[in-house]
Amino acid sequence: MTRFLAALLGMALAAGAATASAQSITVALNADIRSTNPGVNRDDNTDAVVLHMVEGLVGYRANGSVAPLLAESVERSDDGKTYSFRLRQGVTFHNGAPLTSADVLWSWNRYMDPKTDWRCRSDFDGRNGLKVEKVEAPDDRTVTMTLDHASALFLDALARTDCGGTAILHKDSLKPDGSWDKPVGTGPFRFGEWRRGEYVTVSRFDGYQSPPGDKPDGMVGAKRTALASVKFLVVPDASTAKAALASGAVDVAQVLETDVPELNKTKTVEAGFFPSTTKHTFLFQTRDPLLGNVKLRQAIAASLDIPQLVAAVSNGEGKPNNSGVPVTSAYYDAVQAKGYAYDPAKAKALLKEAGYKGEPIKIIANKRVHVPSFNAAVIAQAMMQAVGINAQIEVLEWVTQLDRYNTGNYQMMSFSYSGRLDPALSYEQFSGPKDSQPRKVWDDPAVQDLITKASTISDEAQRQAVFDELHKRQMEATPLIIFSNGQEAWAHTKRVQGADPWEGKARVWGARVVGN
Amino acid sequence: MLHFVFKRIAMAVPTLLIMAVTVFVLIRLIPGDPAALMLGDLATPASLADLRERLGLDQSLPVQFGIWFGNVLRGDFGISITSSQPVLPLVLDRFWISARVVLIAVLLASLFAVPAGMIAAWRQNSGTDLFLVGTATLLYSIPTFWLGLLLLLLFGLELNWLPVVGYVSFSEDPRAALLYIVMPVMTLFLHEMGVLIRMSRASTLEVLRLDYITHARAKGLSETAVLWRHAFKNAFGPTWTLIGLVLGNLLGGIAVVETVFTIPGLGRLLVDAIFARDYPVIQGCLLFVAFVYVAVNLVVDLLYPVFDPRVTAE
Amino acid sequence: MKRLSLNVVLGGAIIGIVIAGAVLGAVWTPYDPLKINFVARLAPPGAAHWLGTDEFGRDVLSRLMAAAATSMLISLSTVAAAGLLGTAVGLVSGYARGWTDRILMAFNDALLAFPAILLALGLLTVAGANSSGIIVALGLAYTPSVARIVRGTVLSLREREFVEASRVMGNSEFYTVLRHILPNCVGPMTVLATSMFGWVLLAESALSFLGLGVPPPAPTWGNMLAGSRPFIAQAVWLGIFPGLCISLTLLGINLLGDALRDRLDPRMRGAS
Amino acid sequence: MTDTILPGALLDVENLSLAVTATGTKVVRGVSFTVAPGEIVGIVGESGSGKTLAARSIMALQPPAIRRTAGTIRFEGRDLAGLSAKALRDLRGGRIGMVFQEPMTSLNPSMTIGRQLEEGLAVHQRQQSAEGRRAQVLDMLRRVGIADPDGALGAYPHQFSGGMRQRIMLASVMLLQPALLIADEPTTALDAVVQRDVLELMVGLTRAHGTAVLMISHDLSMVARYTDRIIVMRKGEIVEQGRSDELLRAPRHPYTRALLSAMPRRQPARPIPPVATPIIEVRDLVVEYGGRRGLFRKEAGKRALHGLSLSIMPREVVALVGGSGSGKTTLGRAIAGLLPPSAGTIRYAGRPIGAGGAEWADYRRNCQMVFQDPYSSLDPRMTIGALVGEALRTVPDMGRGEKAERVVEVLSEVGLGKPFADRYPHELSGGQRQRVAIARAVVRRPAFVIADEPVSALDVTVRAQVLELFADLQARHGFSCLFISHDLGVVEQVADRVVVMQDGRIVEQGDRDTVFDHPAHPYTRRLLSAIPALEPAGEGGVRLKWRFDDAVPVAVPS
Repeated sequence: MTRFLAALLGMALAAGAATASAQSITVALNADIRSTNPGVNRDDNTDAVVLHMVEGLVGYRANGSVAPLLAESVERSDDGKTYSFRLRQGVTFHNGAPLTSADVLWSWNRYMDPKTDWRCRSDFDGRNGLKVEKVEAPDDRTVTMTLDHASALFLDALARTDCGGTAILHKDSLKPDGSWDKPVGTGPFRFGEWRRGEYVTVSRFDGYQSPPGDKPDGMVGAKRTALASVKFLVVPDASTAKAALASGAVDVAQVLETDVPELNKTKTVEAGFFPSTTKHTFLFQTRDPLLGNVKLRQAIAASLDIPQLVAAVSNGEGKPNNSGVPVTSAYYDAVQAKGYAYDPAKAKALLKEAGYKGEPIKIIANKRVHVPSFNAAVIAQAMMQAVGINAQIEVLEWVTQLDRYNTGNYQMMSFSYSGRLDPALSYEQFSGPKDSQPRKVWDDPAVQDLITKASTISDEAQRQAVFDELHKRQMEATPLIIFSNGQEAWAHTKRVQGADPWEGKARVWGARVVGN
Repeated sequence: MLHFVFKRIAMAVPTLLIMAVTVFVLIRLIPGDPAALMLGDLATPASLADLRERLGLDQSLPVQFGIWFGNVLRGDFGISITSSQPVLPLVLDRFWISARVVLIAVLLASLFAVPAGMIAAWRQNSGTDLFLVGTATLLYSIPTFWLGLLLLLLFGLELNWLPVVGYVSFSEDPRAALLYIVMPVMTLFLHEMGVLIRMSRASTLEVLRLDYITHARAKGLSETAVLWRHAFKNAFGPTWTLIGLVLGNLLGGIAVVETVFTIPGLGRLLVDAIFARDYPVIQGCLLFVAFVYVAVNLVVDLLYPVFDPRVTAE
Repeated sequence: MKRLSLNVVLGGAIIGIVIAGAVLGAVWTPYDPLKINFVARLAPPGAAHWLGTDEFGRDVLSRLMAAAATSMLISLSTVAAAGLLGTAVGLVSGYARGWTDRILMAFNDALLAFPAILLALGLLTVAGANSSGIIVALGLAYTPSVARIVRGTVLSLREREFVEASRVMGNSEFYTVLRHILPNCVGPMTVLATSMFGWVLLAESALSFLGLGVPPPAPTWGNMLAGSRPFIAQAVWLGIFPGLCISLTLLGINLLGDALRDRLDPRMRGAS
Repeated sequence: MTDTILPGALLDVENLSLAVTATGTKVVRGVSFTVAPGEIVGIVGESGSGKTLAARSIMALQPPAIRRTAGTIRFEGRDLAGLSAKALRDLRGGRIGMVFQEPMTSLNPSMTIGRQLEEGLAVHQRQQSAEGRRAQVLDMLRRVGIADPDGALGAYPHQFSGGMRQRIMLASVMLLQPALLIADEPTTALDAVVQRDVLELMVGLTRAHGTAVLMISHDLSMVARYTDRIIVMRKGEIVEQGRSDELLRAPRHPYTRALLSAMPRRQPARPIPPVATPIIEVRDLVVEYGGRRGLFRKEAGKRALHGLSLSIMPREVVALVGGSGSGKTTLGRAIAGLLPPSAGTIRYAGRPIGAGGAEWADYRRNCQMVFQDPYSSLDPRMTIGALVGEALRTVPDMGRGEKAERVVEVLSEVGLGKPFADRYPHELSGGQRQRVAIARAVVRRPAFVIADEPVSALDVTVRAQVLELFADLQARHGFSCLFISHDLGVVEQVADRVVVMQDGRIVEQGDRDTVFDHPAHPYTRRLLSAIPALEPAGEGGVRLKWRFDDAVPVAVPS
């Protein structure tokens, strides 16, 4: 009976597998996408899926610099205020329409319309400082944008993945009534079907024109795909995702760090770690009566064996980094590499200097998967306790922690910042005036000036000097302890190659199926 | 009969009303702001204000409630904050997915458990009874999610008989769909069987003590006839009520099983909505769950006279 | 008779061991249940660690023992909270009848119409995910069931002749409720309390599983089991032992509950 | 019609012993008796005598916890122990039928009458066609006096009254024309009037078919009326058996004599001194049930009492009699203040007992009640001392010591004594509990006691003792009493005056001797004709006498 049942099930499974065509893969998403509307209703999964279908004028390279994408070239005026984008030739939308500067204008105007709810509108309308004053299309292939002041970060902002890469869309993306329908973009894949809560499918866009390059490089480089179709399957649970990889139901998935060695032992799956610009940190509330004392913060930093901690939370794969400059960045050099030293004796001495008398210090953490928040807190707690700090852990649900983060209501918090490829933006994430923005942790006007400088100037050597200075000041003031950048564990079945993720997001245009 | 139905529905109205208010207030007591969550650490004061305005979160609570409740009365449960989908179709879609698993599991469990409980009662204190009660108590004592994990481990990974992930709808591929819901159904089936065997046994024991059973035996009926013709219907009444309760509860509450087996059902939708502070979805889900509970129990009560003609629908 | 004694013996033995473990766990465990040891990460059961270690190298047996105390305490407090509140509501509702009853029961039914676990989920996010939050949330979530049952008992008790006798003697309603009705609710309440104890244990672990239980690092069986999920294939002992603890305790509780029901539930009496 | 192999004995039970399997406690010990074809034999005994178990074990239908330890049962010459399950089933119903005590639970509530009746026929007369069975069922229903047999086929048991159900039960058994009918207290749960009708019907039917009957009852006088032979059982043993008239006239065993002497009989009438104000005066009392005040309307309820008036004099015992549903209990509860009257007044010692206020408190102190069921009228969680003492709780001007003394005093008055004060109700027998209930009622020295069926749940011998105690106490303390009972025998013994109720109205009232000897209302006559009266005969025995025998319709269509 059992054997019969097994045979029956085996047959059914085989039949199921045979229907999948050769160049099709399934990618696991840990949550459903929120929409297919670039930069409007989004999260990381949404961005990952949407960016397979749409492209903007410019995009990130793997090292965080910005390169042309739909543009062939970008020229900046001498005063730094006018950008001129020359569109690539022969690019067509999924519906076959050629890309022209009119489409860019239409897309831009749509984004700047409050009704669209583009999340990055405030970054371009002056409310966050930068203002695009004018957008014009002198000819079919040229678009010029004029800013109110020079900015080193304008192109960066356009390329941001959470803004949907400021994707250029065709009008057909909207329904006749002006509401969102589906992405008609220029990306390597075209939209297939979205079954809410279940999956999204995309299929190869045969008329795709790839930007130059011989291999994928961030959002640019070679993007022409060998895959006929991709199914993004919603698998909310990490254990199930792992099981699905093992059984071949899923080809690519983010997995838990702890599962990597085990998965690598299997015959069919390969797992590895992929860096991102995410910052894993411990935040301090510098207005806390206790932690306002820099000596105490330094003591905590000295009490942490950061390489050990990073190894523990990343299964030995992560690289410590105490700097706001991501390890993958072009600006990461010897200065940034010099971080905190593990020194329990010094920690104890500093505690004494700080007049610490065993008051409890509460570390807020959460249990989201794929961020080391809780694990890092547990280990930090143990290390802090070892030098006599009365560390306690309070585990909060993520939304609640976010609420505390936004209001600054905490002593210490195990927190991960989402990726910022440019170091200036990275520093900006945690620096600023607490009075107006309680979520900022580093409130120092001098630092603010340095960041503004790095945001305005474009010269790389000058920027490097600013970032080096910022790093030294950060090590001294210790408003937070950055301990590493993201090191996400991903796995794929061995029938698939080249499905490496980028910045914590699935990116499969470089993938191909090599066996079954 | 019709009068009874109307009366029961009328009686449910205050219940649902109280629930609506409770749900609305309760979820707004939960710390956390859906707008802040959506923007995460990338939020700027300007983008946050934009989003809050778009979601209507900048209004005062009574105004928000008034708008929401007015819309609900018109059949509009609002738009999900996270997926921008209308809530009612979303809830209904997810509900059918959960309902399929729950209905199959409870039906199967009833089919097995009711006779098993009756046999246990009939052979009270025998080895069979001890075995059945023991098994039932054991099954009933295993948390469903653990049971689910063990099944996943066994059938999905060790034996590799069943697909471990995902969900295929019946309209798409009925055979695959069946394979995908085997384990969730089995998990619920085993657990509920434990519950129902115990109930069926207890109510059968009670019935078997009554004179009409002895009377039936005294008439010379075989034990099969005594059990089926005389004990079954009478003992099934209480079990039937319990099945109704179980159904009512499960239809809204299999979040755990749905999480284990990644079924995009109602329970999962609700849990995700709670984590995302997706107020319209939470409100819609809970209201719907309560409505289903009330409706299921109404149907159960209406059908009760089939098993016990003494109870008339009045 | 035979089954009853078997129930009591088996159930009693299981619960006895659990309570002993919990009491011992509160004062002494083989290792510090919170002590991290990177060298011994995910060690399988062996001589040093009888039940193995978890992903932080913490001793599973020690954590199970510490967890027993926490789990028992949470379950007991929740049962007590729901029992007291539910009894109060049920008593008032059942004895007062009329509009008081109708209003109270309308609220009660509204809460009953939520599956308890969902209600607890909602309440828990308000009360905060920690031991006291769980007690409040689960306590409130189970109150309606208790109130329903107590009300039912009161309604049937108030028709009993000894309650009428008390009225004939000229006793006040308050006295009658306190002296005659409340003590006679104790029997059904005890039976209910045992099943509720089991429900709470289950609910706590299910909440942990959904990510809202007692926050780590403090161990409970529920959060240990939930935390073992990623290691289900790799370190199966992490899930098996807490799972067994929950299932066995529930089994013990259910067995004892059955025995109690046989003793206290008048409908079940007179089987022989 | 009988086709017995052994003409002497249809059923021969020899040395039967039964025991509880788990504990080994013997419940029936060495019982031997026979039933001849066509003979009607009664087994009489009080609760715990083992009579029901002995009878049920004939068909191996005793509860599963009871085991046969010794003895043989022969039916039509065959030893039943050796029968296969199949043969036993053929015997059940086909040759031996059984009628049960409780008409409320002896028919399957979820099956139509027609199916339940046909079912037996289908098993035992397989060659019959469905139409033939139906015709037979209809005929039998008609014979047991069901007015609309066709309608009854599709009806469910709950649509019939207790008496009707017992007739249906009888029909279902007699359909199969068994050689022996075992009737286990077939009429105990019925009203006196209905009881007699059903018994007459049963005897008539079985005589017509030549069916032997083994009738089990606690009521000696009832059994004696219909049986040829009586077996008296006590504590699992047979103490005496013999021809019914002889056994009554000349009982040999002391227990049989005790049973007979425990039968209630009339006491000489007591003079009640006339007083101007009655202690209780009820005027135009109306009670309605189920009337509910909705939000917008007031629903009219079911009227249980239709404007009654009644007075009770000091020291007087007034009996309230009537069938079930006559409203007698409702009246008692209304007077006790447990039910709010919808209209009318109740006066105590001339003053209206308005709810609340001093009059109400005074009335509460002076009016006490004894309930029917001694198992439910005592709070199981209180000791006897506390139960009785509780009645003194609200009595003003009484010290703690004084109260304790009074409790002990009253406990010994009811024949229990001080040691009982620390016991709990479940440790007491039914009779002892009822004594506690009486003690609780009289401990406050009330002026008026309502006794609602105080002895109907008790065994005959215990009942006699409790009645005697009650009479003693009444004589000693001189309280007035409203004595509610459906048992006219008891009423005849205790009442000074009798009030007869039917359908919520008083149909007749008067002093006891007038009502019993010269009933004016036909309903009273029917009530009285349903119960036997006893006349002392020589040798310590009695002779049965039926009143107004002419009034009883003995109609058995054949």
